[in-house]
Amino acid sequence: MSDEKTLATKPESDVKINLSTKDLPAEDRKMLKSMFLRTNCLYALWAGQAQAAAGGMLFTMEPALNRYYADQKKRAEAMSRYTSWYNITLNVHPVVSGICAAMERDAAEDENFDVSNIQAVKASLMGPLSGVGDAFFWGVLRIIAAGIGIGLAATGSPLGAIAFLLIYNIPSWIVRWGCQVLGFKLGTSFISKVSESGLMGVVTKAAGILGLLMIGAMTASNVAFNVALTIPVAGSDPIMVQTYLDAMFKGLIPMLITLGCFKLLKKNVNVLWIILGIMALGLVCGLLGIVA
Amino acid sequence: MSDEKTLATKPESDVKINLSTKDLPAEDRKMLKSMFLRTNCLYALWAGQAQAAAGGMLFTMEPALNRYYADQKKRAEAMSRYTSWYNITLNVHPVVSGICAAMERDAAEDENFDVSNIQAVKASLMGPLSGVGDAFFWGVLRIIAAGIGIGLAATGSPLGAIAFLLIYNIPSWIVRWGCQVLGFKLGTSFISKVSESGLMGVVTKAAGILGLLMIGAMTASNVAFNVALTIPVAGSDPIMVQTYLDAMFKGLIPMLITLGCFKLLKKNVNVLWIILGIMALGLVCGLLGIVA
Amino acid sequence: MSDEKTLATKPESDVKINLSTKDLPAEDRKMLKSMFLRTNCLYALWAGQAQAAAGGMLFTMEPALNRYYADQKKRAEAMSRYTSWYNITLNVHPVVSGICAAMERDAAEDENFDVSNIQAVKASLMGPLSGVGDAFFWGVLRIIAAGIGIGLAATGSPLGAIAFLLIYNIPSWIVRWGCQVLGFKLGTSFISKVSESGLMGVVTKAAGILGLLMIGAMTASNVAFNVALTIPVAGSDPIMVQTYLDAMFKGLIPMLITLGCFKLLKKNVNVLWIILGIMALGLVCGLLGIVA
Amino acid sequence: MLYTATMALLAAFVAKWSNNLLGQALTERPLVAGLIAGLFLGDVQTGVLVGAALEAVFLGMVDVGGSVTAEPVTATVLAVAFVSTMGMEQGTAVALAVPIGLLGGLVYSVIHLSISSLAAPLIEKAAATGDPKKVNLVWFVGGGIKHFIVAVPTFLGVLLGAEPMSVVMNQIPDQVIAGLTASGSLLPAVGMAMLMKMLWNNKIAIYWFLGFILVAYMGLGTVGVAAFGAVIVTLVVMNDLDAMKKEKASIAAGTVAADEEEDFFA
Amino acid sequence: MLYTATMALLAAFVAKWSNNLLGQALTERPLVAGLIAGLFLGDVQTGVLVGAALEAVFLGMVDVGGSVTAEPVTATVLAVAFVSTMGMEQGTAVALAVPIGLLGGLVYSVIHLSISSLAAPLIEKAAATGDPKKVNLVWFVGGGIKHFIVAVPTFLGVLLGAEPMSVVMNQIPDQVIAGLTASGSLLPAVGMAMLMKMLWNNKIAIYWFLGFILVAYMGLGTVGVAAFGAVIVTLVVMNDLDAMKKEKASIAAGTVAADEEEDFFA
Amino acid sequence: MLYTATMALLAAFVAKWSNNLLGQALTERPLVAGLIAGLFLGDVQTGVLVGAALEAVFLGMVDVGGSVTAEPVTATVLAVAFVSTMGMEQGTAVALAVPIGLLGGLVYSVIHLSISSLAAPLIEKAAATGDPKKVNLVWFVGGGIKHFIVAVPTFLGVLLGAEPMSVVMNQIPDQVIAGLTASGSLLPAVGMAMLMKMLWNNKIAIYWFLGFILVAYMGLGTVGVAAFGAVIVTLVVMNDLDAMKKEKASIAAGTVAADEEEDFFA
Ligand SMILES: OC[C@H]1O[C@H](O)[C@@H](O)[C@@H](O)[C@@H]1O
Ligand SMILES: OC[C@H]1O[C@H](O)[C@@H](O)[C@@H](O)[C@@H]1O
Ligand SMILES: OC[C@H]1O[C@H](O)[C@@H](O)[C@@H](O)[C@@H]1O
Repeated sequence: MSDEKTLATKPESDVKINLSTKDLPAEDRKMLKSMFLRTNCLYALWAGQAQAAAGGMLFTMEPALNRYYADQKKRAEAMSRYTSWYNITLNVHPVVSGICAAMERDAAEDENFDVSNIQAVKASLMGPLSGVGDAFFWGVLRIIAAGIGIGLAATGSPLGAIAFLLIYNIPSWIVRWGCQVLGFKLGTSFISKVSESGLMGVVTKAAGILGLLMIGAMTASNVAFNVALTIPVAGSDPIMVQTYLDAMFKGLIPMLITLGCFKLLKKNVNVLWIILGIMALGLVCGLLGIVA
Repeated sequence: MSDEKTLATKPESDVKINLSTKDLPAEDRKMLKSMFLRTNCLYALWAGQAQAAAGGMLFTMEPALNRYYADQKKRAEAMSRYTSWYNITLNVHPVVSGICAAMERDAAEDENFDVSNIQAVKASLMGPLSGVGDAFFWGVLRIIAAGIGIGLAATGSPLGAIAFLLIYNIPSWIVRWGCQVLGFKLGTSFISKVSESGLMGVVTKAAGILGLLMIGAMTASNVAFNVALTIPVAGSDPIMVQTYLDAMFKGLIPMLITLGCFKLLKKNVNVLWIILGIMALGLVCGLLGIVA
Repeated sequence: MSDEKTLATKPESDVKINLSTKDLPAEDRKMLKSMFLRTNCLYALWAGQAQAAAGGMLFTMEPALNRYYADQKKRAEAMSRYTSWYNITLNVHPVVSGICAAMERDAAEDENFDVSNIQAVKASLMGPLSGVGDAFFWGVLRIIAAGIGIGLAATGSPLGAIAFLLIYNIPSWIVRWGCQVLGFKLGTSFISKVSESGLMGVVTKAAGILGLLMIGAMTASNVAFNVALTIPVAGSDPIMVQTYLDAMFKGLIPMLITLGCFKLLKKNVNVLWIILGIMALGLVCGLLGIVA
Repeated sequence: MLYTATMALLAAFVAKWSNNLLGQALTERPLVAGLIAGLFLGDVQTGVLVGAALEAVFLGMVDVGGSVTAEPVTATVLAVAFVSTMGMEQGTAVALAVPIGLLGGLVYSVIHLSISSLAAPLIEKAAATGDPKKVNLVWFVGGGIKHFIVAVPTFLGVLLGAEPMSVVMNQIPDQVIAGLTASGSLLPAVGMAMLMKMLWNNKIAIYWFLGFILVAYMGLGTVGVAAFGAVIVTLVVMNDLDAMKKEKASIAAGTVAADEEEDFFA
Repeated sequence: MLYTATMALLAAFVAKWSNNLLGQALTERPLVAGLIAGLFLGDVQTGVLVGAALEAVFLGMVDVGGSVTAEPVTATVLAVAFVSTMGMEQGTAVALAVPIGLLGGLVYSVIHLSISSLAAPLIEKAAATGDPKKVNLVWFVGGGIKHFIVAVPTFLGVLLGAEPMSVVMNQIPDQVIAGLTASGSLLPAVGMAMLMKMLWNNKIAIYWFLGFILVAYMGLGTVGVAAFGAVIVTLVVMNDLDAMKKEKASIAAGTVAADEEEDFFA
Repeated sequence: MLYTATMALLAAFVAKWSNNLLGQALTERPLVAGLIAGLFLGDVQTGVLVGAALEAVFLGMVDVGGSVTAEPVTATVLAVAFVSTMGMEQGTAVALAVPIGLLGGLVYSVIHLSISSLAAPLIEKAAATGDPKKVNLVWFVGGGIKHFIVAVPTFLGVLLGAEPMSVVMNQIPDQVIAGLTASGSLLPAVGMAMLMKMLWNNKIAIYWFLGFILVAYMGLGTVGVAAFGAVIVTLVVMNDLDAMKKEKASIAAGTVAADEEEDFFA
C-alpha cells in the first residue's frame, strides 16, 4: 500500500530514467545497437493494409527474440506476435521495439507472464507516438531542413541536398537511439510499475491527448481546399464564396473531408477506395470550376 | 442503480435523438407544424418589462394546450403558466416550446406531474439559448447576409435585399423547425431521464458556460467607446488618451459600462432609465468633447 | 463542522473586506499610517544576499512592534523575527507588513500563538506577490508612464519627468495604502479563518499560479538573445540562424538561460557569480560574432 | 405631401410589423426597409441605394435582450422619402439618417419597454379564461397598434418636410451628434446586461470575462469563441459526468459495504 | 534512349529504396532525388536545380498514416531526364512534374496499399517457422521487387520521350490540372484519418478539434500547438495523479476504518 | 572640473538615494536623473533631452528579484555632464552612455549583492537589543554610505574628462559593445530566476511555461496574460473549493454514519 502511494505522489522519482547505456550489461548494449540499426529498414517493404510495417517491426525485434528464445518453437510463437498490423513514425518506433524487447525477456523468464500485454502496449502506443512523431519530424524538422536545403541548392550546388540530409538525419539518428534505450529501460522499470499502480491509464490518456492535438493541428495546416467560385456582381468586384465559408468556419471543408475519411475508415472501407474517391472529388471540382 | 450508472457513463447512447418526424404519430406532426408556424409571431407584440414575449410563447403553445387539455378550466390553468416573463432568441425559441409541449402532455396524463418543472425548464433555458442564439443569428449569419446583400444592392438592384432575406431566413427556418422537433423529442425522452439522473445540473451548467462565453464575446465586439481626448504636446504629436486606456486594459470602458448596467438591472432599475442614462452619458461625453 | 462548511461554500461572504479605515480604532489607524510612510524606505539599504531588504521590513514593522511589545525583551525577540531574508515588490510589500502587524498583535495577546506562522506567511507570500507586482509596476505602469514622459520630455520640457513621476507614483501610493489596510484586515479576519479551514492551501496555490504565470510572461518579454550568425550562400541571401532557432522554439535561448540561472540559484551559487557569468557569456558571444 | 406621408407611414408599418410577424425576418433592416419604401414611394432604385448605404451604417447596432439601440426603419424610410420625393442629396439624407435613427430609437424604447406593458394585464386576464382566441386578440390587435404608433414619427417627419428637417437636424451641434453616436455604440451594453441577468451565476461568471478577453486580447470573432467554447464545454461536461459516475460508484460501494456489514453483524 | 531510360530507372530505384532502407532518410524528396538523377544522368547541375524547384512544389505533400499524396521520385527523375537529355525547358519540366507526381501517386497508392498486401501471408508463414532468416528474405526481396515496380513508370516515361509526354500532358485541360492539384491538397486528409483511427477515443476526441482550431483560429504552428499541448497534458496528468492519490487514500482510510470497526466490535 | 565633478556626484547621489528613500519612486530612471543632473549642472534643457533619449534606451532594462541589469544613473549623469559642460555631441554622449551603464551595472552588482552584505550582522545585532533606533541607524547610515559609493564612479568619470572617456570608450571594439548589449538583454534572466526561486513549486511550475508561451506564441502582453491568469486562477480556486467542500461533506457523512452505527449497535 505505502509503496503504491509513494509512486502515485512522486512518480518522477521512481521512474527516473537516464539514456546512458553504461549501467546496462554488455549483452544488452549489443542487442540494442543491433535493433537500432535494424529500425532503418522498418519500411523496406509495406505489406498493404493487412500488416503494414509488421515485417519491419519483426526485423527490428529479431536480435531480442533470438537472444531470449533459444528454443525455435517458442521463438516461432513470439515471432508470430509481431505479424499483426503495425504502423508508426519511424523515428519513434524504437520506443515500442525497446519496450517489447524488455517484455519479451520477462515473458521468456517468467512462465506466468501474460504475453497479451505485449500486444496491448504495442497497439496502444503506436497511435499517440505517431501523432507527435509525424508532427515533429514531417511537420517541423523536415521543413526546417528543406528551407535551408532549397536555399543552398538554388545556387546549383549539391551542398543543398547534403545539408538537407544531414539536418534531418542527424537528429533522426540521435532521437532513434535515445528512443531505443528509453524504450528498453521503460519496459524494464516503468511499464511494469506503471501497470501495477494503475498509472498506465494516465500515461495512455496523456499520450492520446497530445497525439490527437497534434493530428488536429496537422490536419488544419496540411489539408486545404479553396473554393474558387465567385458570385459576379454587375459593376463591382465579384463576391468570393470562400470568404463566406471562412466567415462561417475557417477550414470547414478540410475538417469535414477529414472527418468523412475517418468515418469511412472506421467502417472498414479500403483506403485505396478513399484515395480514389478524393482524387475523383478533386477532379470533379476541377471540371465544374469549383477549384481553379 | 445499474441503469443510472449506464446513463452516466454513456449518456450519448441513451439520448440519441434524430430530427426526423417519421417516427412520430401524425397528430404529433400536425401539432409541431402548427407550433412551428406560430413561432413566427413570437414578437408580434412585446408586453414591456412585465411579460416581454410571454404572449408570443402562449400563442406558440396553443396547439399543444388545446390538444392536451380538452377541459377549459384545466386549459386556463395551463395557459396561465405562460404569462410570466419570457424572452429568447426567436430562432432557438422552439426548443423551449417543444420541450414544454412534451411536458404538458405528461402533465395532462399524469396527475402527479409536478408542473412547476415546466416553469423551471423554461426559465433556465432561455438565458443560455439566447446567448448562443443571438451570437450566431445576430452576430454571424446576419453579418454574412448583409455583406453579400450590400454588395449586390450597391449596384442599385433589388436583388440585394432579396439575397439578404434568403441567406438569413432559409437557415433560420431550417434551424427553427429542427429546434421544434428536437425540443419535443428532448421533452419526451431526454429531460425526464436527465432530471431523474441528476444530469440536469450538468446540462444547465454547460449551457450557461457557453451562453456567458458568447455574451462576453458579443460584449467585447458590440459595445464600444473611444475616448477622443488628447494631451497636446508642443512641437510633437499629441498623446491619445485612448492608447493608454488600451494599454491598461483593452475594452475597459465598455466592460465597466456593461457591468454597471448589469448591476443596475439586478437592483431592478427599470431598463428604460438605464437606456436614458446611457443616452445622457453619451451626450455629456459628446458635449465635453470626450468623444468625437 | 457546519461553520466550516459554510465558509467553504461561500468564502466571499465571510472574508468580505473593505479598504476603509473608518471601522478601525484611532490607534490602529495611526499605526497603519506610520507603517505606510515607512514602506517608502524598504530599500534604503539592501543587505546583500543574506538579508536583502529585511532591515526595511523591520523598519516598516517598528510602529507595530513598539505598540504591541512594551517589554523590551519581548520586542527584541519579535524584532529578530524580521532579520531573515526578505524581498518583494515594494508596492505590494504592505500586504505582508499589514498581515504581520495583525499577527504580532495576536501573538502579543495570546501566549499560545504559534509565532512560526508569522514567518511562514511572510515567506510564502513574498514570491507570488512579487510576480504579480513586478509585472504590473515594472512591466505595465512604468512603461505607460515612460511613454508619456518621453513624449513630453522630447520637446525639452521638464514636464516630461514630472508627468512620468506622477503617473507612476500616484497609483503606487494609492495601491500601497490600500495594501497596508488590506493586509492588516486580512491578518485580523481572513488569515486565521483561512488557515483554520484549510483554505490557506488554496490561497497560496492560486497566488503561486498567478505569480509564476506572470514571471513566465516577464521572462518571455524581458529576456532576449538574438543570434546574428548567418550561413552565407553564394549568389543569394544568407540564411539567418535565428530564423531557424525561432522555427524550433520561439525564445528558446532566453528560456534555457533563465532556467539555467534558476538551477544555479537553487544550487546556492552566489548571484554575483551568475551575473558575472552572464556578462562573460555575452562578451564571448560578442567576440565570437555570435551577436552583433 | 399628405399622400407621400401616408405612403411613408405604410412603408414603415409594413417593414416593421412584417419583421415581427415573420419570425424577425430582418425586413426592418435598412436594406429591406429601403426597398419597401422605394416600392411604396415609387422609386425602387433610390430605395435600394439608400438602403444599402444605411445597412452599412446601422450594421453594428443590434438589439439583444429586448433593449433598443436605434430605430432603423424610421431612419431609412425618411431618408428614402427625402431623396426620392423632396430632392435631397443622397449623401445628406444618409448623414441625416444617423441622428434620426438614434432619436427614433429613444422613442421606440419608450413604446417598447414602457407603453407596451399596458398589454400585460390584458394577456393575463385572457389566459385566465382559458380561451386562446382572447389571447390572440390582445396579441395581434395590440401588435398592430404598437407598430402603427412606431410608424407615426415617419409620417410626421415627411409632413415636416425635408428642408425644415435638415435645417433642424443641421442645427444639432456636431458634439451632440458625436454624443448620440457614442450612445449608439454604448447601448448594446444594455442588451448584453439583460442577457447576463438571464443567466448569471457566480460559479460560472468567469466565462463571461473569458469570452470578453478572447475577443479583446486574442482577436477572435464570434465563431472562433464558439469553437473554443465547444472545447471548454465538452471538457467540463466530461469532467462532471466522470465525477458523477464516481460519486455514484462510491455511494453504491458504501451501500454495498453497509449491507455487508449488516449481514456480518446479523 | 534505352540507356537513358535505364539510368532513370536506376536513379528512381535508388532514390526510393534507399529512403526506405535508411530509416526514411528523405532521399526520396526532390532535393535529393534530383541530385541522384543528376548523378546517374551525368548532369548534376540540372539535377540539383530541378530538385530545388520541385522540393518547394512538393513541400506540403506529406504522407502520414500510410496514405500517399503524391510520388515525388517519378516526377523529379523524369523532369531531370527531360531537361538534361531531351532539351526541355526547366520551367516546362517543373510544371509538367506536378501532374506526373499526382498521377504517379495514384499508381504508387495501388502498389503500396493493395498489391503489397500479397506479402502479408508469406510473412505470416515465415514467422510461424520461427526462422528469422525466412522473414528477412520476404521483407527484403519483396521490398526490392516493390521498389523496382515503382521505378518502372519512370523508365516508360523516358522511353515515351519528352516531346510526346509534354504533348500528352499539355492536352490535359487546365481544369483537370486544377482538379488534380485540389486532390493533392485534400489527400493528406486520408493520412490524418488513418492516424486518427489509430488513437481515436471519444473521451479525448475534443483535443483533435482543439488542435485544429489552435491552428485555424489562433494562427499557431505545429510547435506552438505542441507547447500548449505540453501544458494541457501536464495539467491533465497532475489532476489525474491527484485523483488517483485521493482515491487510494480514501480506500486505505476505508480499510483502516473497517479494521478499526472490527476491533471495536470484536 | 572638480566643481563639476562634485555636482555630478551630488546629482547621482540624489537621484539614486531618493529613489530608494521614496518607495522606488523611479527618480533613478534616466528621465528623472537627467532632469536632476541638469539642475545640478545648470543646464536643465540638456538634462531633459539627454534623459529622454536614454530613457528609451534603458526602457527594457529592469531589475527584478534583486538582480541588476544596468546602472542608469551613472550613465545619465555622465552623459549630461559631458554634453553640458564639456561640449560633447548629444548623439555621442548617448551612444557612450550604453557601455557606461552596463559597466556601471557590473560595479553596482558587486556593491549591491556583495559588499552590502556587511550590514547584515549589524542589523541582526541591533535587532537583538530590541531597540528600533539602533536598527534605523544601521539602515540609514548604511544606506547613505552605499549610495555614496555608487555615486563615486560618476565623480571619477567627470574628472577623467569627456575626451579621454570617449577615447577610452571608443577603443572598446564593436564586438565588445555588442557583447555587453547582449549581456544587458540576458541579465533580466537572473532577476526572473530569483523570483522563480521564491515561488517555484513543481506542482504548478507548468504555469511559468504557460506564461512564457502566451507571450512568445500568442503575442500577448503582460496585461493580457494577467487577464487569462485571472480566468485560470478563478477556475482552479472554484475547483479546489468544490473538492474541499465535497471532501468535508463525505467526511461528515462518514462521521454521521459512524454515529448512527454506534446508536444502532448500542
Ligand atoms: O436576446 C434575446 C432576444 O431579445 C429580444 O427578444 C430581442 O432583442 C431579440 O432580438 C433577441 O434575440
Ligand atoms: O503516420 C505514421 C507513419 O505512417 C506511415 O508509415 C508513413 O506514412 C510514415 O511516414 C508515417 O510516419
Ligand atoms: O522582484 C521583487 C523586487 O526585487 C528587488 O527588491 C528589486 O529588484 C525590486 O525592484 C523588485 O520589485
